[in-house]
Amino acid sequence: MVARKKDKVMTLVDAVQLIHDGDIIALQGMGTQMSPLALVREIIRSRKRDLTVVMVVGGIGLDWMIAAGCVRRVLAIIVNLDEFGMANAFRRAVEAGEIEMEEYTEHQLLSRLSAGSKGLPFLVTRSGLGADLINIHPETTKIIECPFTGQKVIACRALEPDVAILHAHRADLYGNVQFFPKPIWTDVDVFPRAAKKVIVTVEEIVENEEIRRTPIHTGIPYFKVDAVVEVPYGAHPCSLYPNYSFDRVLFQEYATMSRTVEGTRQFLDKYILEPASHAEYLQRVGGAEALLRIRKWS
Amino acid sequence: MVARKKDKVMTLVDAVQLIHDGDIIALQGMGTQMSPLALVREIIRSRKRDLTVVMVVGGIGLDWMIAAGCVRRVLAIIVNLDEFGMANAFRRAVEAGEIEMEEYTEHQLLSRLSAGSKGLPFLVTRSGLGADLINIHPETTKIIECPFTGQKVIACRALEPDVAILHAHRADLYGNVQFFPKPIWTDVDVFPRAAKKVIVTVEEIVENEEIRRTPIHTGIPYFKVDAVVEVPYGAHPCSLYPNYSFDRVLFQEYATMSRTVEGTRQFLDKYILEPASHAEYLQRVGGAEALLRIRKWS
Amino acid sequence: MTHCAEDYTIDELMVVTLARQFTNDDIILNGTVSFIPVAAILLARETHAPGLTWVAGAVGVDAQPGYLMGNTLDPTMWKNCVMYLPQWEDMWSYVHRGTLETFCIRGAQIDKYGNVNNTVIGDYYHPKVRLPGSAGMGDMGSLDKRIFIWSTTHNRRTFVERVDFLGCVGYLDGGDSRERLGLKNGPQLVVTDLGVMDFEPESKRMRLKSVHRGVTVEHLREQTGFELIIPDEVPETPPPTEREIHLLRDVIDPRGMRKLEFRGAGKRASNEK
Amino acid sequence: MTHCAEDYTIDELMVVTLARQFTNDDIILNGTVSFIPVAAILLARETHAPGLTWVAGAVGVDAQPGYLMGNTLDPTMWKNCVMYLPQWEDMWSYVHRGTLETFCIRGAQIDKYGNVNNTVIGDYYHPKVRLPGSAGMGDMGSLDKRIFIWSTTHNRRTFVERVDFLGCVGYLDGGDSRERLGLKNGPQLVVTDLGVMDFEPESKRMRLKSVHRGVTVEHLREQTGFELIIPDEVPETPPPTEREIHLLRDVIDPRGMRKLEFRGAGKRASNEK
Repeated sequence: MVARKKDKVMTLVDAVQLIHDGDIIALQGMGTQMSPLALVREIIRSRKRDLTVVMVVGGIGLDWMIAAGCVRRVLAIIVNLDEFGMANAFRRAVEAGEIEMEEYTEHQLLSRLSAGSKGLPFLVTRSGLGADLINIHPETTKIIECPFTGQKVIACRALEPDVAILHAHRADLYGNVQFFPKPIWTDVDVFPRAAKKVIVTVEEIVENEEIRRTPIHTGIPYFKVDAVVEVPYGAHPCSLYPNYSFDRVLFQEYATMSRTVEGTRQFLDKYILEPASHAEYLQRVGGAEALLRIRKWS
Repeated sequence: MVARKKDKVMTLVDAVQLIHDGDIIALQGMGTQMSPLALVREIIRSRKRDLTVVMVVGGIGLDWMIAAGCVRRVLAIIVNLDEFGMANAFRRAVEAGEIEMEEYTEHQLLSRLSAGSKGLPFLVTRSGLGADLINIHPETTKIIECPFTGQKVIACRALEPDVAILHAHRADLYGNVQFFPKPIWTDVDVFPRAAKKVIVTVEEIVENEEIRRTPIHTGIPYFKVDAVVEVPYGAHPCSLYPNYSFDRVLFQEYATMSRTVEGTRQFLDKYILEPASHAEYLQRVGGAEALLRIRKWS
Repeated sequence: MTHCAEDYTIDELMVVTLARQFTNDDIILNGTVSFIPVAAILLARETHAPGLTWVAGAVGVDAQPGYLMGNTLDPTMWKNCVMYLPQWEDMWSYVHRGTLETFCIRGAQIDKYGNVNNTVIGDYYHPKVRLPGSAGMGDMGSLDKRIFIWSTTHNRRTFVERVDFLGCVGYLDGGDSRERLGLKNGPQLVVTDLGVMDFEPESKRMRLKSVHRGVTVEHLREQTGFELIIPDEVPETPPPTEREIHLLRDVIDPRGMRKLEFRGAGKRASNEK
Repeated sequence: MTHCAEDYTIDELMVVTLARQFTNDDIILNGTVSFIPVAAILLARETHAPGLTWVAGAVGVDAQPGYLMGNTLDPTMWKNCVMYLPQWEDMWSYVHRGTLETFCIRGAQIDKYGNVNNTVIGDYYHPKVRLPGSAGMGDMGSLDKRIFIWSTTHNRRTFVERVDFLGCVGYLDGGDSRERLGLKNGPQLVVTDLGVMDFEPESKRMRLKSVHRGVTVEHLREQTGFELIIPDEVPETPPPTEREIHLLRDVIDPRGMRKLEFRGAGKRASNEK
């Protein structure tokens, strides 16, 4: 008898096997919020190469991957660490010509992804008309005229990432993914629809029955999800509202250490390459004390 | 001192003053579901003329307005009364050349509205390629080529209705409109964003504090709403899940009477033109007995 | 061992035949007044395709409504779903891109290449009969869907040489004309009250596959307004099993909503079924 | 009767000056690390513009977070909102179409026509300095917004003759060049740590409007890397009232988050403020 549904629960180690060198990955996250950073650490440990990383707001996970040599190209509207300042590995790598930064306006980048999600070759926007950004990617943004009015708009070429990676509040084993209060931010909303494969880490795997009791929170349907990994505190040091805040101590440590190449390497060794497990990582960042401090949102 | 927020509560009679002869109105509703029919009855009583009515799925309210002579043109993907069959006034009026029917595929029509909602001159779709529909409205749908790939797509010209009219579960006096479980259907989602003005009838006006306790249900923000009217059973004879089902008795009566012009006129007189109030309308359709029968969803 | 049912009706045979087309990997949404396809989806899920995904009323993902009632777009259909799929961005994206690849349609006119019309009889601007409209099938025809056509009126008015208005793109003029337009998939099967048809792979012309019990090939040919490809051997449509009939009658559609799709079926004039 | 405050700091003057620009009908969203604009929005709402709509973190409509904390994009900012505005279809539609018309920006370089750059210093492909990126202002510049620019670093590195990279469209080359591109509105005011500037209506060149207490016109001119239009009379920037200072210090931003935007402000290295 064929199975009713596919069980998609796996480990971080197995999940990253779905990502291949050279892939385009869409990585959820804002400067200090809601990013699948345990998965990013596993990507770094598994030494993926030549990735193109798509983010709306690039943050600490992207900076780590760049520092670790995983990244060839970045598509984003901004890359920084919010109030903690510049993403130093990103800045250095761009200035040294080691990676390419393809900067978009937010609506251009989302229009590219939305076109991808709809199987349309392009969508249009007015965002960025007159600015310099469209000139740096003529292969993907081009001024065209409305066939009815002649008004100029920017055509944004479809983008379908190979894999979208996200962290969410909970899911069932089939991959019905829930967000609290609901999926609101653009990356959570658009990335999974646009990507060919979707990997989601969650704080908690719950029963399918629990999902059916609260369908209003479900943001990604199981038929769009390829892997579910249970990783409590999987967004750390970013926040996952309302579960936990971002970890100012670790952010500040990274902001400080990443001022030098050597310091960045030390940080990666200590927090990403040496810990053998997520539990060991949490222990290194402060253990119980760290888990207590991120309960505060102040 | 300026007011904190504008109180937008008004009567049906005042609300329809926001609609002018010749307007394009976007009317929410499926065949038997979720349509602001008390407002439609008031539009008929106030003898609006030359309206263009935009619906995804045209139903009984549209058929009434056509029978009453309010409508000059219809934009929709289908017009009927679900299991109760054809919308007879619509059919007769189109066949007699009294009104124009501009039929679209759903994605074409929604792309037009979505472009309007975004202030873009057009958006594109693949829906309807190769079919005859695009040929009947060359002013609003046109085949263009992707500037990157050469792939053919259909450009759908922006449409901004003058007024969107909807019925919802509840709102506060400022016009924060809530749906249960949430806004899901395309008209509820796209119409208010696309229209220049928005009129919403609701089952119940609640305190602003109640809205703030349950923001997950809010589908239209108050800054997009021009009028709020409290009309319990305002969708009757359509349904408003989970509050009440559609009224099979009245639907069947209309389906039967509307087979003739004379029968249609009698129906309009009895149920729309003669009742002096919404309460009197509810009494005519069966009073307490009617309100009891629509509690059943079977 | 599977027992074939002896006691079955045309509506049941149509549901069962359609159900057997659906696979475990299918993701299917339904439109309005679609009791036969919805019954088929639920039956497939209860039998050979437990992993089939149904998006009830194009909203309720993997819903479990119990039995059929009300209306196939009613929110009552969403019961116990895992997600309310927002229609504009989510549902239409999944449809447009091809994630939801299977769709069932019907219409007032169907031609030999599986093109369908539900818009007008006669000229668009001066129609002899104005029909309801294409609705979702106007989209689906151009969006690479595997299309299953059902009809409860297999006669020369419905099955015509050429549709008056091309509302839902089938195989257009046959041959590779659909492919040349860049469209994948297309009509797969036509299930009617008289028999089952598919499409000959080269010409894309409609071809008789089986006739229902008690229907002759000759009768079906006469009721079809174009020249159907008729193989030398035309089997009888495989009958339902006893289990299928039991599930359909007693579990999925005990109220017989599927019969509403047949002309002359009494309308329910009360909410108090 | 309104009492002017004597005791105020530059960050407070900047917040108050910005707040006074906002009207009762404004609908304003905020971006990341935007404590000064968010404080200004909350202050305006508490004083002359109670009907002003704030979309907190571009999500929480009419939120009431209490006082400033964390991060201006944090969900903590959404507290007591009336709606979570879905960003992709809702927020961006309202922004694109012009319903949300007011936006505050800042950047690494600002030129005399109010064009802003936060992308690179030097050539895009071989930058001397790679900056974070344009983020939302890359959109807003081309979407008919009334733009308010704030800067806590009024010096010749920030205020330059011509931006190295045109990230956010201001008045382009001045005159009617923005209008000819079909764009409405544009930069309205520039509030810095030294003074306040607007734009001369014809040429669209930046024009000194007032200098802050203790700042001379000469000093501000020297700190500006292009020729500023300087009227004969340049008043001092109107000071905050005592009520504004009280609201800002004691109610809206008791933790002084607004000071984080000034270079050299100590970073908080703990969650245990």
